[in-house]
Amino acid sequence: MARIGVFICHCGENISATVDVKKVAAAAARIPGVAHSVEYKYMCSDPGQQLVKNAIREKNLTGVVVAACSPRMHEPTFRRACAEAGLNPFLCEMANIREHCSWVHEKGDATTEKAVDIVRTLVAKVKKNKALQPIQVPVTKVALVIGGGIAGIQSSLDIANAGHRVILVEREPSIGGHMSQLSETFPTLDCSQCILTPRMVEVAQHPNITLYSYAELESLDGFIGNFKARIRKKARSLDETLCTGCGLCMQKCPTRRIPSEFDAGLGLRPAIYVPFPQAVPNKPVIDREHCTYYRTGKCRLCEKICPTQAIRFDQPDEIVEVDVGAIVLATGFDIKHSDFFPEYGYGRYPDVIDGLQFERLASASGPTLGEMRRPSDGKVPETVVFIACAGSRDPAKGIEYCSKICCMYTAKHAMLYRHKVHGGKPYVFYMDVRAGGKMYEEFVRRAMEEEGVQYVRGRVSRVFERNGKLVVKGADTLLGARPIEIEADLVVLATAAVAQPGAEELAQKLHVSYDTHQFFAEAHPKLRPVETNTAGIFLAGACQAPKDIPESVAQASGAAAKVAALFSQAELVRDPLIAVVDRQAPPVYSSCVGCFLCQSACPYQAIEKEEIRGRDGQLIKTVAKVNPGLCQGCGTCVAFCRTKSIDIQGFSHEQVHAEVLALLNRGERDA
Amino acid sequence: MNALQEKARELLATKTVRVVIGYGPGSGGQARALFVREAAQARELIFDETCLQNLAVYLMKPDVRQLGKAALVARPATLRTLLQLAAENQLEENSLLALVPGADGVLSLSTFSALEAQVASQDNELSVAEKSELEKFAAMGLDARREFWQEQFSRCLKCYACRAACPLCYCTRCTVECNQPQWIPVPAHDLGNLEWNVMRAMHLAGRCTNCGDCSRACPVGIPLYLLNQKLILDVSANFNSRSGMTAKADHSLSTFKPDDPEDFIK
Amino acid sequence: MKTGFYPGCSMKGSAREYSESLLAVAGALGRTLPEVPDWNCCGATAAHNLDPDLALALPARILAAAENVGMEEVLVPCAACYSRLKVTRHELLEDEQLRQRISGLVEADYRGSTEVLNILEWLSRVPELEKHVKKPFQRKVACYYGCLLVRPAGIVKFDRPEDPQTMDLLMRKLGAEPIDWAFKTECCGAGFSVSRTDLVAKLSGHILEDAVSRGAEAMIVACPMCHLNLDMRRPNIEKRAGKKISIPVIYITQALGLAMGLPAKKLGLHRHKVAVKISAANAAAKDI
Amino acid sequence: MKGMETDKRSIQREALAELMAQWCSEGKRVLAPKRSGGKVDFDRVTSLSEVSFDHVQTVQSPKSAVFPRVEELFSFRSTDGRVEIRERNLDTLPETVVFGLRPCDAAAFAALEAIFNWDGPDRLFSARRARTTLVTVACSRADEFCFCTSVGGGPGAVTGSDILLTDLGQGGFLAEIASAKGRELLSAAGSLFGPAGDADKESRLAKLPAVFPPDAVAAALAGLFAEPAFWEEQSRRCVGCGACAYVCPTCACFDIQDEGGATGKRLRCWDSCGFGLFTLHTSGHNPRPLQSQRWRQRLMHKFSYMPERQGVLGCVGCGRCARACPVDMNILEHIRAIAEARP
Amino acid sequence: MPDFQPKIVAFVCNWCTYAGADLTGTSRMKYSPQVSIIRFPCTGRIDFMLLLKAFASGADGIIVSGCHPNDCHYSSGNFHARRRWIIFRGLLDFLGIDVSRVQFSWVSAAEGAKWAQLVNETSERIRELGPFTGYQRLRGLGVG
Repeated sequence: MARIGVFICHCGENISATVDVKKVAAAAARIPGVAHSVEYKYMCSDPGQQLVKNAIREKNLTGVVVAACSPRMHEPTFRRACAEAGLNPFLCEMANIREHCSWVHEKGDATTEKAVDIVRTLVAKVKKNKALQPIQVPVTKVALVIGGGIAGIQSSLDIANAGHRVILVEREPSIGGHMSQLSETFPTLDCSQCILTPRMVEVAQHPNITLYSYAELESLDGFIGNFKARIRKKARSLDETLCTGCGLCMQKCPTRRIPSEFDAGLGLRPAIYVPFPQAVPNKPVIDREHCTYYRTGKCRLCEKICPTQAIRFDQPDEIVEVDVGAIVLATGFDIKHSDFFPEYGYGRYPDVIDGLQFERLASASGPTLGEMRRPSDGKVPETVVFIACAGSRDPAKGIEYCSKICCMYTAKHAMLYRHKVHGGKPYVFYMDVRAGGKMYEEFVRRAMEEEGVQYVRGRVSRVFERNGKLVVKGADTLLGARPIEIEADLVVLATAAVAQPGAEELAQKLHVSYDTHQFFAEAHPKLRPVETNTAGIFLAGACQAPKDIPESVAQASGAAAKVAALFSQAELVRDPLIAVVDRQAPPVYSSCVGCFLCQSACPYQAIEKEEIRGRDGQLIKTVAKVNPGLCQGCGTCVAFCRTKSIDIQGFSHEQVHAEVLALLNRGERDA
Repeated sequence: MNALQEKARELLATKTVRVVIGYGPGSGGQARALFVREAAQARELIFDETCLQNLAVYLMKPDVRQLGKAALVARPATLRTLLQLAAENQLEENSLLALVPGADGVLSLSTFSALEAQVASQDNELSVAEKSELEKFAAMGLDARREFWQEQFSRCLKCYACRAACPLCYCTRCTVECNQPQWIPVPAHDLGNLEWNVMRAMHLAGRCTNCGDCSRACPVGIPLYLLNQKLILDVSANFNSRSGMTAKADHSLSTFKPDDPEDFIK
Repeated sequence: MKTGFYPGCSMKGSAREYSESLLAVAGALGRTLPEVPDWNCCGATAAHNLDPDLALALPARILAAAENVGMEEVLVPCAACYSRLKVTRHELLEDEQLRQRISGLVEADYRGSTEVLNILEWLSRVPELEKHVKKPFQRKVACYYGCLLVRPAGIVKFDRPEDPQTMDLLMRKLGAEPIDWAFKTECCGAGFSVSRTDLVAKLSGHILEDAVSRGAEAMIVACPMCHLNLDMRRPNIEKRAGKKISIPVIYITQALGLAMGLPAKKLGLHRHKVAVKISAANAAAKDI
Repeated sequence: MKGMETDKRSIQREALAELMAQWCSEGKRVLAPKRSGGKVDFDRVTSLSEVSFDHVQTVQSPKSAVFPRVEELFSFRSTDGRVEIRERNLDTLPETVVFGLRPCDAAAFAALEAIFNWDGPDRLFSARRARTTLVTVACSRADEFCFCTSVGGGPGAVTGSDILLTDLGQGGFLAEIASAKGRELLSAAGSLFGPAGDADKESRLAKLPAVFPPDAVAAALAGLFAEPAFWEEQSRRCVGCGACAYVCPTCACFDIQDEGGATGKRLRCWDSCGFGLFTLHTSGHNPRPLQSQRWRQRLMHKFSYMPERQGVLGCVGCGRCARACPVDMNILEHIRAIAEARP
Repeated sequence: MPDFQPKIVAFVCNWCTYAGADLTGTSRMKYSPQVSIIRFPCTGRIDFMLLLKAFASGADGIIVSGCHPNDCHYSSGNFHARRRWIIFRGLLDFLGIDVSRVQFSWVSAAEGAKWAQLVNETSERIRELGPFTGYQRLRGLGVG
C-alpha cells in the first residue's frame, strides 16, 4: 500500500495568494494512498526540506509529491532531499502549482480546485513511480580529435595536458589548418605562423598525443565512453620511419607545376611535397594524381634520389581501429568562391581573388614572399578594392548568415596592403561593419581613420575589365546612393565562410545533427554550445559556425574541458530516465516481436538487436535492446511500440496513464 | 496437373520445400488454406477467384513454422505482405518460396529483389471503386460518419478474428493484452469496441497491405477495410509512401521528412 | 504543348520587325503561334505606376483569355510585357484572395495553368537549333539582355540575374562569338525614351561604347524598348558622345533568321534607323 | 419439461403480430432475427414485420439473452481502505421473449444451464433464464453446415422451447405449447390461437439425415487425446480467433474484469478457449501453448467432457461456428473425421 | 451553454511547451484554469491511446504541444509526433469524431504569451462546442 507524502508550498505568497493552500492540503489528505499532507511557507528552505525529510523517516513514506514551483526549478533540490532521507530520489515528483496555476489564474475556487487536480495527478503518478538506480557506463579515457587546425590542436593539447591520451586525425598531409595559411592576425597583427608553429610542434612532441596526418575517419560505432573508430591512413607512398624530411625528393621531382593548395592556387608545388616548410609532420606525400610515375609508369626519380630509400610506391592505405571515449569535432570551414556573384568575375579575371589568396599574397612565406604583387602580371597594385559580404548575408543570391570574420580580415587586409604599398589606395565596399570583440572596433577605426582605407558603404553591382583595369561599379549609399566606379588593379572578395565539403557525410557517420548549411549542430544554442546531440561528441571551432581564432580556441578549450570532465570519472553516471525493453522469464523472454520499427524512429541509434539464444545456442528470437549509454530518454520509441514492450523510466505507461485518469476524475478513480 | 500443381509436386519431391501452403476446395464453394506436405497431394491445389485468403498469415504461426521451409501461393496483396514482413524483420531472405501463378506458368520468387520486382510490376493502387467509396464517406458529414461507425462497432464481439486473420498482426502480445495499464477495455462494450478498432487501424497505418482479410474474417460484417484503406490513402497523400513495396525498413510512421504537412498545427 | 503568342502593342507598332522576324523564324521552324484571342495592353509601366489593381487586372485578363482557349503557355517576346505577365501570374498564384478579387474585376478566371515564356526560353527549347543554321553568324556580337528579362530573379526564375547566359549560348549556336562585356543587364534608359532623352543618351551610350570597344560587330537584343533606345535614339547618343557609333542593333529573331538564310526583307531589317548592311550575311562578307 | 404433453394450436401471422405487439406493450424485451446489411442476427424488435423468417440460421446465437457479451456482476466503492459492494437488483432484469430461434438454439439452453448451475446456481444467469421465454420457429430449410440430427436434435424438435412454431404456409403456423411458460403465454392471449387441426408438420420440415452417432465421437475422442499429430493436422489452418466460441449457443467461457478505480464495476465478459491467453498463467507458463491443443480442447469439451460431467452434449449442430470461421474450420467435417478415426 | 466549464488536458513536452508554460507563469500572464498540463519528455512520447483515454475519462478538449520543427530537444521526436497526428486526425475524422477538439501546437520555451493565447483560444472554442457528450456517452457499459 502506497504511503505518499504531499508537501504544499506557499512560496511566500506566490502560491498562497491565489490558491487556498489549506484546502489543497486537506483535499490531498483525502486522496487514497496519501499518508501525510502538510503546507508550509517555503518548502525549498532548509526547514522546509527538513519537513520533507522528517516525514519520510517518521511516516515511512513510499513517495513524495512537492506541490510548489516548476520541476524545472526545484526537482533536483527535493530529489536530493529525499535521497538524504533514504528515499529513492526517483520516488519524488513535483506538482507545479505556481507557474502552471497560482501565477496564471485569478484567486478563486477554480484555481484552488485546479491546484488539487494537479496534486491528485502527481500523487497518481508517484504511486506508479519505481525506485531507479543511476546508470553507470564505463569510460575509455582516450579522446579522438578530428581536424588539426587551431581548434583541433588546442583541444588536443588541453586534453593531453590534463593527462589523457589523444588521437588527432588530420585529413591533409600536415596539421595547421587555415590558420597556417594566414599572414598576420587581427587585431594585433602578429604573425600567424609565429604563434601557431610552436603549438604544432608541441602536438608532434606531446607524449599523450598520437597524430594521424593524411588520414580520415572511416567509420564510427559505439556510444559515449565506448566509441570504436576506424581511421583510414591514406598512403603517403613513403616509409615515415625512414624519411628524415631532408627534402631532396621535392627538389628533384620533375612534376613541379601543380597549383599549391597551401598557397590557395597562387603558388606551385611538385608532385612529392610537404604543404609548407613548417609542416608537422615534416614528411612529404606523393600526390598520386599528378605524379609522373603513377600516371605513366615511368620516373621513380625520388626513389633513386632518396638517401634513406624511404619511397614506397606500392604502399596501400591502412585502416587503424581505436577505442575512444570522447570525440572532438574540429573540422573547420571552407570559403566558397562559387558563382554566388558571377558578375564579380572571380575565375574570369586573375586579379579578382578571395581573402585566403590575399593572405598568401601578404604572407612572407607566400608565393611572392610577402611582396604585394598581383597574380596576373606581378605588378604592384596601385588601387585595391575589397568587397565585403561577397555571398554572406544575401538570402537572394548567397547565404543568409553573416560569415563573421570578413569585416575584421578585410580591415586587416586593407591595412596590410597599405603597409606594403605606401601610396596604395585601398577601398572597402561594405554593408555594415561588424566589429564586436575585444579591440576589434578600434582596429577597424584605425584602418579607416589612420591607415587611409576608404570605406564605401554600398554594394558592388559588377566588376569588369576595361583598358587593363578592373572597373568596380557600385553605389555609395552614404552619398545619396550615387553610382560610383573605381578602376582597380586588384579586387579581393570576402567570400562566404561555409562548411567543409564533406561535413554532411561526416556528420552522418558520427550521427551528429547539422544545420541547413551543413555546419554541425550544437546541443543547445545557448546553454550547450560545445556539445552535440550525440553524447560524448563535442564541437570546436568553425565546423559549428564561422568563428575567428580566439573564439575557436576558446571553444576548443571548452570542448577539452568537457572531455576532461567526462574522463574524470571511472564510470559515467547518468539519470536512468531512459527507455527499457521488456524482459521476462522463459519461455516468453520478451514481449518484443522484433519488428524494429522503433529502430528507425530512434534519433540516437540507441536501439540494438539482441539475439536471445537457448542453452544449446539455438536462436530463440531477436528482440530490441536499448543501449543505456546512447538513449537520451525522449520516448519516441515507446509511442511506436505496438506490443508496449518498450517503456520509459520516469514517464512510463503506468505513470502517464494514471495521470490522465486522475486528472480527469475528480475524487473518483484513485485506486 | 496444372502448372501450379506440377510446381508444388516438384518442390516437394525434390525436398526443396517441406510444405506448400496453397488453396484447396472448402465448404460452400469457397476455397480454404491447404497445407500440402506430400508430393502426391499436390493435385488438390486450386487457384481461382475463390482463393482470397492472404496465406502469409500462416508464416507467423509457430505451428506452421515448425513444418520446415515453405512455398506459399501468393496473390498480389500477399506479395506486398511478404515484403512488409521482411521490412519488419519477420521474414528472412530466401527462407520461403513465393509461388505466383500467372498466364505463363508459375513464378517462384525467393529473393527480396525478385519479390520487389514482382510487386513493382503489379497494380498496387486502391481501385477506383475503393477510392470512390472512401470519397462517399468523406462527403457524408461528421455526424453521419459517427452514427455509421457507432452502429458498426456496437456489433463488434471482440472475437479478434480481424486480428487473427491479419498477417501483420503477428505480435505475440497485443496492446489489448496489456493490463498494466489496461489500455483497451476487455469488455465488448461501445467504448472498448471503439478503442480496439481505433488502435487496430492505427497500428496498421503505414503497414497494411490491403489484403482485405480482416473484413472477410469479421463474423458480424464490420467493414474494417474502409479504415485500412482510408489510412493507406492518407499515408500516400501525406508521406508519398506505400507499405509492402520494399523489404527495407521504410515505415512511414517511424520516419519523417522535415517538411511534412503541418497546416493543422498552430 | 499548345503555345500561344501575345504580341503586345510594341510588336504591332514600333517593333513590327521583331514580330515579323519572329513569325518568319517560327514558320521556318515549322511552328505556329496563334495569337491570344482578344488580347489587351499589358498595362506596361503606366498601369503599375498608377493603380496596382489595374496593373494586375490587365495581364490577368490576357492570361485568362489564353487559359480559356487551352494555351498551356504564352510566348511574350516583348520583355516589358513578359515582366508584367510573369509578375502578375506570380502574385495571383501566391495569394488566393487576390486572385479571386482580380478575377472578379476582369470577369474572367485565371486558374494558373498557363505559363508565361520569354523569347529566349522559347528559342532555347528548339531542339538542335544549330541544324537549322545555313549561314553561320560569324560575327562578334554583344548580347544585351536589359533589365526585365532576368529580374526580379525570385519571380522570373530565369537565368543568372547579373550574368545571364541564355542569349550567349543561343548566339554561339548560330555561329556567332559573344563578347565578354560588362553591360549585359545595365539599364538602357527604358521609359525615359521620351521624357529624358539626355539620360537615355548617357545610359545607352555607355552600353554601345563598351560593346564597340570590345570589338562587337552587332548588338543583339530581345526587347523592343532596348531596341528603340539603342537604335532610334542613336543620333542623341552620338551627339552626346561626340562621335559616330555605327554598330547595328538587331533582334535575336532577326539574327536567327539571317543565320537560317531567310531574306532580310522578311525579317524587317530595312526598318531599322541604324542601317544593317547585309549584302550577304555569310562568313565571307563582314559587312552586315 | 421432458415428458410434458405438448398442447397443439394454430396461429395466423396477423395474430402472431398482435401477440408480439402485446408482449412489447407489456414491457417485455423481444429479441428476434433481423436482417441488416446482408446478415441476419438477433436484435431487439417491436413488430413482427422486422423479423426475418427466410434465413437458415442467424450469425450469433440467442445466448446473449441470458449470458450477455458484457454484464455487470456488482458494483463497488472503496473509501478509506474499506470496500463496499453493491449487488445487482435482479428484479430490474428484463422479462424477455426470444422469438424465432431455431430448435437447435432452444436445445442449447439446457447446455448453458448445465454449465452455469453445475456446482451451484449462478444467480444472475438463473434470474435471466427465469425471465426468458423461448418461442422457436422450426426449420423448413437446412444448409450444409447444419447437423442437429446427428447430435440428438431435429428441425422440428420441441425440446427446450416454450412454444414451437412451424410455418404451415399461407400465413398459418402450427404452435406447439411445450412448457408451463408457454402455457402462460397462451393463457394470456388465448383468443389469438385457434385449434391445431390435422396439419402435417413433418412435411414442412427440412430433411437432414444424421451423419454420425454422438456416442461414437465420445468414444473416439478418449483415444485421441494423446495424439498431437492428429490435432495438428486438424487445426493447422486455424488462426486462433474467438469467432467460433462467440457465435456458439453453448460456449459459456467468460472473463472477469473490473472497470474503474476506487469506484467501479465488476464485469463478466465473453472469452474463448481458442485464445492463446485463455490459459496463460501468471508465471508465464501456458498449459495449452499450441493452437492444436486449444482446438482439441474445444472439441473435447463439447463432445467428451460435458457429456461426462454434466450429462449433456456441448454441441447442438447449429453450424454457426463453421459459418463464422474465417478460415473454413468446418466442425462437422472434423467431427466426422473423429468418428471415423475410431480405433 | 454559458456555465459550461470544459475540461481540457494538455499533453506537452518538457523542453519547449512545459518551459513555455512556466514562462507564462513567470510573466504572470493569465489564462483559463480549465486546462491542466501533463508533462512528457517529448511529443514523440505521446501515445495516441492517451488521447483516447483522456476523452474516455471525460475530457472535452485536448491540447498537444511541443517544440517547433528543428527545435526538438531530441532532434526529431516532434517530427515523428507530427506524422502520427496527421494519421490519427484523419482516422478520428473518418470515424466521425470531431478533431477540432484536439489542438496541436508548437510552443517554444520562449513563447509564454503564445501558450496563454493558445489555452484561451482553445478553451473558448471548446466552450462553444459544448461538452463532448458524443464521446462521453460511450463510457460505461454498452450492454445491460
